[in-house]
Amino acid sequence: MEKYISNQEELPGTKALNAENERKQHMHDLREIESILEAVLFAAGDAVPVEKLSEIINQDKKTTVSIMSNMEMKYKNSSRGIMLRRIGTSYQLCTKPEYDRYIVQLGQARKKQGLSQAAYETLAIIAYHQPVTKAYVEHIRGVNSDNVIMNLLEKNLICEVGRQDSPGKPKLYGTTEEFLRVFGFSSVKDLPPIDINDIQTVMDEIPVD
Amino acid sequence: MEKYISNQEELPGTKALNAENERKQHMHDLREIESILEAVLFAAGDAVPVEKLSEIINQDKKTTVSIMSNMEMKYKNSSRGIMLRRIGTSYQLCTKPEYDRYIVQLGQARKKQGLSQAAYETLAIIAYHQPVTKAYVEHIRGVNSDNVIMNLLEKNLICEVGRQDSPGKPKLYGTTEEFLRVFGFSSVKDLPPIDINDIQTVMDEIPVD
Amino acid sequence: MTNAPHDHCTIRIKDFEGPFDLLFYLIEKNKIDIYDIPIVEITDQYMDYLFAMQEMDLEIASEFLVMAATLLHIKSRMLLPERKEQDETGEDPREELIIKLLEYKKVRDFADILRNREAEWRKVHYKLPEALPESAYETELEVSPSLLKECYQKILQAYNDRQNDESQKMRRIIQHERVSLRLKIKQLLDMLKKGIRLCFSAIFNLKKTSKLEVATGFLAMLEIAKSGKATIHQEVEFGEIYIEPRRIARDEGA
Repeated sequence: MEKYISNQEELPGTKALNAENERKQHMHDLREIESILEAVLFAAGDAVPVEKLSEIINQDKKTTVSIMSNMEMKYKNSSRGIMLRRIGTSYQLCTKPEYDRYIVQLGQARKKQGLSQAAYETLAIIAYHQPVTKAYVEHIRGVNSDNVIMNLLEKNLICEVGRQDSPGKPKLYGTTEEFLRVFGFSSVKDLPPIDINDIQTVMDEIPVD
Repeated sequence: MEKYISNQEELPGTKALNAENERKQHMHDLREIESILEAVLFAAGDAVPVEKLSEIINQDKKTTVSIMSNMEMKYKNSSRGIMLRRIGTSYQLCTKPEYDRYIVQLGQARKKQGLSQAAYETLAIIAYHQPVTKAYVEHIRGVNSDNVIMNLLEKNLICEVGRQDSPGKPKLYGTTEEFLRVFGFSSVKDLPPIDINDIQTVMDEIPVD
Repeated sequence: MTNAPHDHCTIRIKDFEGPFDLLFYLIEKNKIDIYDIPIVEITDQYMDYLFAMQEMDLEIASEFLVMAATLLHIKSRMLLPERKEQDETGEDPREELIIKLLEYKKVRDFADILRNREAEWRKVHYKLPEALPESAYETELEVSPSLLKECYQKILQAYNDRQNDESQKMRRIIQHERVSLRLKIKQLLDMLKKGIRLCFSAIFNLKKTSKLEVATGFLAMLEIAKSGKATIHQEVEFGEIYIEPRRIARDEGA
């Protein structure tokens, strides 16, 4: 086995050809051994002592160690999601640390959640008229909107953008970037157009006589 | 993303250089995605639904499937000890069967039992004719199949898939993903074909004398 | 082992999955062409097994007895003299049995394939899942931009309807409270004569006066503005309304 790693010398004449064939054969065998080791370590899951590995591939311990070191490098340098770890005199396959953030998503069940009618209404009023006060929202909706505004704040769809310069200095709300992301708008200018003058018209129509 | 797979066209002039760079970037991204997928599948151990994978790599399902098919080929053709299996609409990493004799030397291989003749027969009927009722299974086998069906349900090789719209609304059974996994199928479409016309032919062939 | 005629009696009936299984055993043992079953021979052998079972005091499953009856029935039909007539219709008493046997054979063949595949795929090993942290549900919002607009239009409509409804009520009020409106206009004009800017909310406060009075006051204010005796300012929507005598604003500007 050690020849696989060290046999680099050139032999003269016909011997060279034999040596070349032999080397190719060795390379093939080495790759086969690496495949065996990968399969064994994968199935084991846990760390496997080098003694056990050398027994399985029928090589001495020193050779096994050098094969393992070679494999360690290969995993490291190639675009693989897993790598080989030496732990004391054992070896274990594990995932590369940089992919941890993807792996944690395995355990995450994403729950799709919709918005309530009240949330849509409130969000719409805030989106189209921002910045607005809670009083304005309630005026248009005709109902108390404490909870729904609280809820939208929690969902990070709206946020406080300042205070109105009027008695009580009520908070002003506007939509967030999260709102744009979730609804797929690039900016609030992307909101589907609506005839807002409707409200104004009503106010003007109040007859005096 | 799909460009990774199909982008092979050459563009003239400077565009060609950009295209080449872009292609290289895509190739790099693709290899990174493959690494992520390997890490995720390794950590999962179990089969992971394609929806989950596409969610993790943030690609649509179709793109994910084509990436997975590409990976499946890569594992198959390279000197690796592990391979990628498609089981229904899920993917799972497993060792290549040819390394079984090395893995058993770990001495930890979980003891696996074969199934009874009754179980194989019942599975055969359900696999080919699904969804089927117990009565149909019994009609073909010529024998009561209560216990064997119970047993297959326990082993999660079959499951109830609904009820037949006939008097008594009998349960209908079909095979599970576990069935595909145990018998090495990617989908029920992979079942070796049986000549349905056999019976017809036979009827014509029955000698009258 | 000898080939003694009753050697097969040593086989326990439980070794067979069912009557078809037993029949297949007999067909294979006798190297019989399944398409041309010598029904007399097969029936006799089948019955031998059942008798042997009886002698051994083993319980025989009902399916085996049903098959025995079927075989005996076919046998009798095959032996009947009127069989010649049936020949003309092309009917073979064995037909149904043969079809069922072939159907069952297909199942057995596939069962063999399954057994082999299972043995082959048992060589494949899986890895136990890593212990992943139980992460909390990540909720993902599923929203509809068109619903946003739709809801908005509905709420605007509802608002308008409400306003119109109120203005209808207002009309009725006005008809009843004509005098009251005039009175309010007079009161307001009196206050404005003092030349000071008035806050609408200070004069007509819902906490102090009735809704009706506030509404009438609002209308009185609009009436005064319309007549050009005062100007109304409101800096923000739904903010405070200021009423100023026109005289001051204009006179100073002129």
